[in-house]
Amino acid sequence: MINVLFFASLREQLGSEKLELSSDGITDVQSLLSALTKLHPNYNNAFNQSILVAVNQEMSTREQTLKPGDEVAFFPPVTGG
Amino acid sequence: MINVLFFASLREQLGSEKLELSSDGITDVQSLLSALTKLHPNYNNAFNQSILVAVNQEMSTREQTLKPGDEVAFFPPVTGG
Amino acid sequence: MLSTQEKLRYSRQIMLNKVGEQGQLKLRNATVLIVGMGGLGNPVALYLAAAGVGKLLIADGDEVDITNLQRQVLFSQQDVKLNKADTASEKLQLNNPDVDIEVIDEMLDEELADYYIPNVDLVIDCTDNIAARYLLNKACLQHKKPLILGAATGFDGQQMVIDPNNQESACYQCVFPSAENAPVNNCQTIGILGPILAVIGGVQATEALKILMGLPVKTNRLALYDGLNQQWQYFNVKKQTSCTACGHSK
Amino acid sequence: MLSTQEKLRYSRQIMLNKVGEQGQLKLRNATVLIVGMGGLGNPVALYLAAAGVGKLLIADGDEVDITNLQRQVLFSQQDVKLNKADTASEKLQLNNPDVDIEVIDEMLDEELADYYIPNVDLVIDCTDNIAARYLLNKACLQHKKPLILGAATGFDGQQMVIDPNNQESACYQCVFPSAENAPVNNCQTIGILGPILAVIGGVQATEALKILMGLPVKTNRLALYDGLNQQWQYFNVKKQTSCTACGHSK
Repeated sequence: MINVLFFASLREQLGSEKLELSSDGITDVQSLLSALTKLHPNYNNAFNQSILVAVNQEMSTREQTLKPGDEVAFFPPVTGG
Repeated sequence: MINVLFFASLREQLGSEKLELSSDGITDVQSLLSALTKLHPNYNNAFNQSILVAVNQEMSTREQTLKPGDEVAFFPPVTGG
Repeated sequence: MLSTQEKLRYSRQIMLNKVGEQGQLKLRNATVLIVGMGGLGNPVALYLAAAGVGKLLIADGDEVDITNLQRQVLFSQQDVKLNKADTASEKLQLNNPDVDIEVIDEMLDEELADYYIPNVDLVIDCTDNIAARYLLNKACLQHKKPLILGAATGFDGQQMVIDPNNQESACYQCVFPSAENAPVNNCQTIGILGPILAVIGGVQATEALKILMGLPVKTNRLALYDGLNQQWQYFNVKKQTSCTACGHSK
Repeated sequence: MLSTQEKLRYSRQIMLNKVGEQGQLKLRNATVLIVGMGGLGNPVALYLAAAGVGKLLIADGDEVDITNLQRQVLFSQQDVKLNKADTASEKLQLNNPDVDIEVIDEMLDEELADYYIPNVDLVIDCTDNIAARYLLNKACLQHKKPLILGAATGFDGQQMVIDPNNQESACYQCVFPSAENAPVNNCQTIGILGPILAVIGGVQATEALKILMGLPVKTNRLALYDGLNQQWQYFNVKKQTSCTACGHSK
């Protein structure tokens, strides 16, 4: 399983705080995003924005490889002030 | 083992953030405090103040029973403003 | 209805989904009691007045002292010896003339609490001692008003929300049960780094606006801020049936 | 040496073990550049001025707008159309006449950054757009000055400290590598709840005072504040060797 977390305004936008996803066929963050979009087509808009990703509490990229048990957190960049 | 954490000004005062202690003979928070004071006599002053305790992230009292693997956090009450 | 001027002035919060014109109207129709106009009361009052909360009652019996100026950003040298609530009121009113500000220029005792609290929507605890905190806790339980606690000394802060309308909500005395070895640690005795107060006061003001607009807030949780380590910790708090303030044995 | 007056005025922070008279002297001898005098710049400047930082350079080319007043607590209705840095300077000076305040009444471009940054002890990023943040990041890397990032929109905030004197410290572009799909999300476009800025600005000011006094601060960590959920999350950030700003390939 992959543990997926959504933080801050992304959580609000998706109406979801966390979900578990089978790790079958998920090799990296990019393929996780594809799997999530297939499950929830309405996530598509959110993922097309600029979003940040952390794997096991460490900032990562969409190319980051994943293994079962990983925790993947998504959240928006904040640039205002 | 019991995992002991010190937060906020108590961490500064004791010069320690966390430590592990054998759970032998430790039945509750009060007995943990006694064991800590035996190990580190200089902790005595700090523990004689009013301090708050949380066991496994839940606010508790000195009467709270403990079991191996418990996380016990100590920190000072803050009342200023 | 909001005026055109109000829609413009508050547009940056009205445009938030969770606020909207309905949220702004709720703020305009709200009355909030801020107890203490010192280190915490200053930022709390500044941000609630700016946000357009309709009526603010601000209570403090103290005078501005030179040693306050390092952290109480509403005050300056020429305010020394003036009453804090009075002085704050003038500046807040200048910042936002829309807000109705009522000054209570004395320490809130039980009688004053019982007089004012029934008419407010929520109370914000910006006091600096445990006796005042017990008193406010008791009064808010009695009059069933949400209470937003904040506290700070040194590099540390604590924050908690109490909702007496929720049967399961823990109260202040559930966390701090004994007045016997109550700490006398305040900013006068052990000092404080000023901006810790902006952090805690900012959290209190955020929770206040959320409650006034009907958004959910977390109760039964003590939040601990360690500014030296720049880290928050969160602890669950259960309502204590043995609590002498809110439990069965009260 | 601190004067008797200074010892009194700053006594509540001098009495902290981690501050003391030595810490206060370090603050008095320090120069800080605050870039942006909007929602974040306001509380940052208020608390640094109150704490007795010797010299503040405050940079902003914008005029006060009516829509700012919901969150920019240094300003009031009669300040509309006036330059923000100018207006803030007057009020800060009134709060603490000891502080030397220099106004930069324009947007900090590369040239101005290269002119001012070499002479400051640290830079605080209170800007509202990613282009300004990239620029400050680059300039601070070049001149080896600590940079304290803060950002906020909606109910959310982010904070990070960059220390170019530490070879392992990640920079802003290590976290936000691509300007291609850079967000244009600022307070104008998606709104903001005011007190979120007090929280983030308070953290920035706390980190600034700690750095100036020689206390350790955390780098390589992005802190995320979710005000709606009242929760902080922390993420480790590794310096990216491929970073075009601070890595080998720069």
